[in-house]
Amino acid sequence: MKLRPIHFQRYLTCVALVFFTLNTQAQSTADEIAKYREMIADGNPSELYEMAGEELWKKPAGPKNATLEKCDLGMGPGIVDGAAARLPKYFKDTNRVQDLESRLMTCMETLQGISAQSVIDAKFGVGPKKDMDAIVAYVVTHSKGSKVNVSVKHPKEKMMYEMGKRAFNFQGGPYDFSCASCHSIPGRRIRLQDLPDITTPEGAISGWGYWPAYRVSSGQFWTMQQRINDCLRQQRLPFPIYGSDFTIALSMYMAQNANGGIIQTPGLKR
Amino acid sequence: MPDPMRIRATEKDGIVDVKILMRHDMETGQRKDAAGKTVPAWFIQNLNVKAQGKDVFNAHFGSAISKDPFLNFKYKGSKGDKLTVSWLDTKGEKRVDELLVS
Amino acid sequence: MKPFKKISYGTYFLMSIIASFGLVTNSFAQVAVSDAAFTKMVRESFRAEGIAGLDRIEQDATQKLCSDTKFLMTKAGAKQAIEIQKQNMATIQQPSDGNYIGDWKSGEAIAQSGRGATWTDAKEVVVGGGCYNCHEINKKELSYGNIGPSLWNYGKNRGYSKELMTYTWNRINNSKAYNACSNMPRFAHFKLLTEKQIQDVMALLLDPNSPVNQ
Amino acid sequence: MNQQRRNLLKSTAIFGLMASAGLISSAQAQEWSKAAFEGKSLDDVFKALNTSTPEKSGAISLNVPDIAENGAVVPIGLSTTLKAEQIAILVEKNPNTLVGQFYFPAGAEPFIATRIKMAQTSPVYFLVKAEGKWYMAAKEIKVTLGGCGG
Repeated sequence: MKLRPIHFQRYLTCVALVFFTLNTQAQSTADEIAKYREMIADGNPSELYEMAGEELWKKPAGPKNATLEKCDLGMGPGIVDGAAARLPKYFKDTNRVQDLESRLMTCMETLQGISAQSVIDAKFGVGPKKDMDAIVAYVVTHSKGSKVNVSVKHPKEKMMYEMGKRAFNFQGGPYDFSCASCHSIPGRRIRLQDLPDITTPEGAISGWGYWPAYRVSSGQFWTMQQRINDCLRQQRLPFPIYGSDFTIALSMYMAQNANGGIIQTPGLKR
Repeated sequence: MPDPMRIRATEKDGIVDVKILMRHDMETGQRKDAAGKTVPAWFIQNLNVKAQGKDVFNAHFGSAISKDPFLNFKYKGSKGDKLTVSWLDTKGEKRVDELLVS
Repeated sequence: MKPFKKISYGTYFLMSIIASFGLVTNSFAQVAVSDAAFTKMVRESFRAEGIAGLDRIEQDATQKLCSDTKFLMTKAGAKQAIEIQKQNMATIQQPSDGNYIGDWKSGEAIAQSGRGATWTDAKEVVVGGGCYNCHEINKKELSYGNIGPSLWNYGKNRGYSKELMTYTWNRINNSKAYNACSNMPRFAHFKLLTEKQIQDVMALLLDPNSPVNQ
Repeated sequence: MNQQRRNLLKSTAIFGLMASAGLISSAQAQEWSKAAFEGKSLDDVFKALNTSTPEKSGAISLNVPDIAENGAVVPIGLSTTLKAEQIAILVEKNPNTLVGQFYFPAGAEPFIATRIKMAQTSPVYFLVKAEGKWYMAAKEIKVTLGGCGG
């Protein structure tokens, strides 16, 4: 069994309930947890991915031997600053709503000649997806501190949000789980892991605003596509295809619910 | 070649604060992969930091230094010092990065 | 979902699926997303991997109803929920050997394990109950979830009556028999736990010697 | 084991190269102590460091959490007013006790911060060698694990 670390505020609650720990002791435990987090926040290993991503962004690659520097992430070719804060959004050239990763696949294909299918088919963390991790880290770092600002104007964006809402509530698999089973009531947790209530702005930003993130427990950088993929795995659903509309719709639902919140990506998660 | 390090070095009151992040899996030799096979030990063993060509810090790691190692130390130096940071792992792979203290 | 296909009230069931389809469409009338468009999106977005086949995105009537949060709030939705509960109740079988109570020690291990049934699990992997993910059970385990109610002193607080035995048995076998959209998986219905495993989990909750009842 | 030994030999060879290229001083290149890093107990490591149980010292100040949210990443920090030439970090209940050694040539400040792995809750020993003698400070760090089990 894969062991996962505990969430300390909850640990604290348990300790308090079970052993009637004094308030002062409880406070010091909370302080220690805060201290732990502060200590690991210094030097987020995401920075290593971000550096590699900047290199990949500027390095000619693929059959066309071109860089990604002219990639249009929605704010015009080559503009990276604040771009991730506005995704997902509708793109005229592809006539679809795209999240960061599906948009990057479009850029890789059109600019560099790297087939999107080769990225879709790769395993997480290896080959073209390893490059994708780094590029994503680079791009989202350039939205750190920005407010989520996702558009709802285009009919396809509105539609994607509604699709996302349905996807969020969609139950399936042998456990009857949907995202909503765990993420639609405040204050809930699995074991000691807090579950953000994605249906509220506060909950949505506490999820959407911190992913992509470096996961301390696995020592890996996870993009939002990988985060969603693992949620659906634990829901016991089949494998969501990388960059598929179901995953983009879920991102659209989370992002719009998080609109106005401050982005902290790349985050550092336990 | 291994991925580059992320190094920050800033001088204040004659003390240079150096923070280094290294990209390395730091395999302990105890972890099993998805197929249940033991992943052999593979980790950074030596880290050396020179300022202006002179040793200012050395470290020896075991496999229990966390993945993607982070290290912070300080030395007496100045702005503009040329730092040379190098590591070497158990497979003999190495990485050398340089930067100027700001 | 496969297991439901084996159930004999197929025709009735199909009708209720069709009925719920119609109602779902109505409840989503104000937005531009049609059932057909959503279903198409779902089907195009998943692929089979390991033991997780595409049958897992084909919803049964219970899943379909519970995915439609708006319709559930309506009078018609509430009415359908009662029907769904009846259907789920009909799937429950009482223990073949007449024993409700197995071994609480084994029950504790089952309650602890949250493994199994994902696409990274081999089909031989024994599925756990994952009970602690959502419930407080033995107070000695501090790492417990709070999606479900606390089960500490479960038998001690409620008495060890025959009614309680049957109710608890039913609830573990198919929680949707009592609450159509309960968050708890249908452990027997989807063959997640064996009868023996359920007897052991029962013991954890209802054996007077179980640490849960101290 | 053989593979490891081969790797060690290989790394020694490369070290020679690095040393001759001036990347790592030849003195340092020889010092990665197999005996110390393969020690399975405090005593094994003390022996490899040529010391009996070091004397406790109030001059070593630690910056470590009481509780680590994840055993894979435990942040630790140490500074001292002793004239440190060498620091060693030991985790009593890890499979290999010694985690790392740090050397401070003249001009370095006696300060170190890094992140270590801990297999379980354990006392952690912070050893400082100053003027040829070893001193230590110790602290227990709790490691907590939970999980969804998925």
